[in-house]
Amino acid sequence: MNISAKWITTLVLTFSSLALVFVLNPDGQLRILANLLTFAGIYALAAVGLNVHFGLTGLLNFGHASFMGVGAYVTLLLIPHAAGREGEINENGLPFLLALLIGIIAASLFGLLLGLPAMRLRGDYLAIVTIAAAEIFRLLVRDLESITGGVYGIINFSSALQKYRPVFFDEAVISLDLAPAQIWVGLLSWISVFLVLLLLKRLSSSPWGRALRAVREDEDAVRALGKNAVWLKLQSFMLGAGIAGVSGVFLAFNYGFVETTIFIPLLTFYVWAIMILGGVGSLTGPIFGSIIFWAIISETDKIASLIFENADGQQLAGVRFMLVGLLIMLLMIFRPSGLLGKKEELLLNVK
Amino acid sequence: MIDQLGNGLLLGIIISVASVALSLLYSVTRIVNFAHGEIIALGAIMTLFFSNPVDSRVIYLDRFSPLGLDFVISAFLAVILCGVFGGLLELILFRPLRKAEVGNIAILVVTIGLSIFIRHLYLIFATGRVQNFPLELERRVTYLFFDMTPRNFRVLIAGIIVMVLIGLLLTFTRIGKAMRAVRDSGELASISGINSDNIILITWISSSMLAGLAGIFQGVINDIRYNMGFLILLLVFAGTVLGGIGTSFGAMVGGLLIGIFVQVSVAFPFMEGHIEAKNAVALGLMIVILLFRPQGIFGQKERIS
Amino acid sequence: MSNKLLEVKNLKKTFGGLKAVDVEHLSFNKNELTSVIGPNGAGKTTFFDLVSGFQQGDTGEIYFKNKKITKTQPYKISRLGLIRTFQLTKVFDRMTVLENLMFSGSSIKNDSFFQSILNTSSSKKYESDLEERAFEIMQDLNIEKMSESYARELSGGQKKLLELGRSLMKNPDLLLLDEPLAGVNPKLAEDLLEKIKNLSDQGITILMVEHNIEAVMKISERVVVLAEGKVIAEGTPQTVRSNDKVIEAYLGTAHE
Amino acid sequence: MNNPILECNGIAAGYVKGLNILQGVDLVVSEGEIVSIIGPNGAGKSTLLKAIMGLINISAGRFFIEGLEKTNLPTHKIVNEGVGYVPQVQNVFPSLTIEENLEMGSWSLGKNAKQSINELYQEFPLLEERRKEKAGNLSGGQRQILALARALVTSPKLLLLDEPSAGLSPLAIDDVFKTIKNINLKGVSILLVEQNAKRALKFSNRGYVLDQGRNAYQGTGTDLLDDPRVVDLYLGKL
Repeated sequence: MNISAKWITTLVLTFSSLALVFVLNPDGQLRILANLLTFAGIYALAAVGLNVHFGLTGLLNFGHASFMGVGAYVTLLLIPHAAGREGEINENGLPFLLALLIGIIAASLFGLLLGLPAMRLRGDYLAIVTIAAAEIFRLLVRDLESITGGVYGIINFSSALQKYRPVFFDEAVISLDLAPAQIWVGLLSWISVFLVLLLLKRLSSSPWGRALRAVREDEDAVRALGKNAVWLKLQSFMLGAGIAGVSGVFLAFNYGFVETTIFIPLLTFYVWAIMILGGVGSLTGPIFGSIIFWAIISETDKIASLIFENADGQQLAGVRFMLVGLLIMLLMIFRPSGLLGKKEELLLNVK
Repeated sequence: MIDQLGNGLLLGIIISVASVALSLLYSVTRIVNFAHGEIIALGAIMTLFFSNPVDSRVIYLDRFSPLGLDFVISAFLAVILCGVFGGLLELILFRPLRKAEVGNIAILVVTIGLSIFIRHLYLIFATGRVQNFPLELERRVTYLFFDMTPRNFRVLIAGIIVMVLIGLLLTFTRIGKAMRAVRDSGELASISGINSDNIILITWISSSMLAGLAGIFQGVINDIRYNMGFLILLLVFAGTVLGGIGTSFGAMVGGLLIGIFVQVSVAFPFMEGHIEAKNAVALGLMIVILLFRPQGIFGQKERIS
Repeated sequence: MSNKLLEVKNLKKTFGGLKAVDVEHLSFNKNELTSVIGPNGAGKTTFFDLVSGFQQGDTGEIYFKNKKITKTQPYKISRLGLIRTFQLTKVFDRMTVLENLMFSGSSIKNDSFFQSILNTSSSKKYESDLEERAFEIMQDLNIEKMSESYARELSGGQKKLLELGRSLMKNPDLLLLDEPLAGVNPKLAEDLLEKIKNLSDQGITILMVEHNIEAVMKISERVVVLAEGKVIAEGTPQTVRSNDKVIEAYLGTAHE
Repeated sequence: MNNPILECNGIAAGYVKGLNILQGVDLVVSEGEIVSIIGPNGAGKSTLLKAIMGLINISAGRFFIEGLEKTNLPTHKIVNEGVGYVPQVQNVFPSLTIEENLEMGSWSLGKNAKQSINELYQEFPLLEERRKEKAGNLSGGQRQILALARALVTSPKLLLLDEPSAGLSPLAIDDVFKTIKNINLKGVSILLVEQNAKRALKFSNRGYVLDQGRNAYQGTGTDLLDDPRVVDLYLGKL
């Protein structure tokens, strides 16, 4: 398929999936759209980060949720918040941007930490180690209730971000009968997506990006040409983890709370599905992958409730997850290059 | 600590059986099967479906009524069904992928998709509630120096018998030897006149039957949930890696050790008040082992990149 | 001051009891084109791996430019000016030919993350110089038409050329070529041989493992013969060619 | 001349699509013959054996076993046609015992396996002695004997041997060649790929010299032995 055909398919799929949302919902369409686009932005950001790991460097990372989690927890704990069973409010805290910066750095350092043992391992073992490390992170966060709030999580942090909302923004959003708080988070996450993509566009065509791709192709040759392959891989781990950290922060603000069940392995698999759908190694792929993914996801409940009359909410959600699993499988088998991935750079058929 | 030893043995036997199954499949096919957990769950869920009394209020999605069969017969049927399921997976999904020379990494991702798909299929049909087999409650009895219910004790014995049987089958039967042969070298096996496709099919079937059995054990000792397999999967990976992936004996011992380790670690002084994090300790152990001895305790060197 | 560029002393490597390399002393002079030959399993590639740091010897020392490089990381050895190629070509498949070459030539500073973000005018200049140099090399090797092709699309012979070109981007002092002619069609092999000869004439020291004996005899100034890890002969192609031990190593003995 | 057991016509094959290592090889092995294939490294000797065994795809040409075409049959079916094959490396199952190795070799025999193995033990008493030992613990020479025995359990008509002397001590080589000779005397035809050209030619009825995937020369063993062109092929012309 040539480049323009790929783009036409992508755009047609994107708009028709959004059109589906309009068709299936008799009212409140704008709210539903706003909700799904907010999630799409946050997950697109995470998928962009994962693409740095897998698409650019060939690292099989299945612990992405933990990078998002580290970013979220560190940032939230540094701004005013309330945590734990008692929900005691901590009024003191750093300004949001500073906390976010530290959160990003913490996520990167966690990436470095996870990268260190992983450097010696072959692909499939890296997958096991990263998913296990992410579970360790989650279990520890749950366990360290005095700091992280454990299963009770962290709440009352939203104003740290929401207080920067301009008045005209509120007026505009309310006139559309939408919730300003969520739109604000969605807007900021999409702005982040574009900023990060600008950065990555610059990086991936730069000597540094070239070096990472070389590592992806053949580490021995990289070494033979005098480059430190391990350090390059660690840098990639750190950058991707940092981006994931930002995404985790926005995810927390979108929910208005965080607790450990958010950062389960399924979150990682969602991000993987989006990355594969958009196209492994494609810069803009995650944007479209994420929008289509969320449009489908947000509508499955309705379709499912038509098929299964008496199913409860959890079961209906099951249909959605089933679809995610099916999507991952079918894409891997029939279209591993996704929507915008280059067939020539297809990474997944590597032995 | 002694109190926990009994629990550790019980958890260990579940993980051990599941680890052997995973390791068997990996050694013959080189597939890291993330859907292994779902086959574990299938064993328990099918047993529940067969054995629940007909008049129980559990009706699967308003369509399927339970059958109310005897528990042992149910378990037997469930294990057979797991085998059939594993065989179908190979025939419908994995054999075509292998013939199309799809890479290992891609297949790994496929098993993840498969895992998510099947797990939520269970959620839809078997609901998200925690359930139990229709078995009578029993009182704990002391065996040697640990307490457990007679039923759990029987599970433990059954588990040990199954392990011994697996060992014997792998060592003495033609098929078992052929599995080990394909593991050593698939090419040499076909040069010897063995149709490795058949051996791989049999491996899928037997691995899935074992996984299903592990699930039934889990259901008896603890409870049944749609995601019970995924919850235990990482511990199964840990057991397999600890023993050395690809060696059945190693997986047996590794699984048992992980089970005991998880339960006994609860009694460590530094774990006081942190019982929830006990799995983290086992997973941490796995990472440390992969770091310093990637081939596991009993495995051969091979898999450092 | 000696003329030795690379010197190997008492280098031993065994695999499960089998001696792969067992070299008492071997040295390679500046500006010389030396070939290492020997029957299958003679330990030629292992010897290359040891010298370039990809494997560790059991005992022995290796000196490059009079500097001890035993137990040094491959990338550090490479930075000293010892560049190797691989028997099974290791080009960066999903990168273009130009990218392959530019990656190789790029300095550590130029590769760095922050330099890449800043993308200053000096680094732009560096990149365009690099590109120019890459095109010179591609022209030299007759692959400039393929500069935008993915390396995986090249034929076996073209990949060998690319790998050679990639090594040249590093301006090596010593070039280790592991079977540069393997899998290359005869016409291209002749070209390639010519190129190697030219490089040697330009002053690059070359050490080559090659099975195409005819080619080896044609261009080598010195030939080292390995058999079962040991040096059994060394000297000019003529002397080696008529050495009984060498003939025996290749063709075996007929005794019962 | 006896009936041909194996006949290859213009076989072309390779590991990667579009890159053929063999570029049209013709070859005949007749009943009771020992035929060796020699040639410099990379000539395609081992590749030819793998192509016959169905381990790599034959892209052009055909081959016949006892007059019937068997091109590109699955490997386990070629074995059932009475062809035994001993690869150069990985030719025993290291984690299996000697007896289990032989049982694997006798896979296609089913119930009659036990008897064939027992018959084989009479020829190879060493293997019987150590039958419970893991093949991985054997020395190189013993491994080679086991590999030969494994290929012999099914009583093949034709045995393909890939460098049976590789990596062995001179004494072990003598042993292996003696064993091969004995096998041949029992009526098994042998196609031998050898690095040790002189020894192989002296040992064989006929020989083929391959060069870059094609037939270069052929003739009786002794003729080729004295042919100076063969030496040139290995060590280059001056």
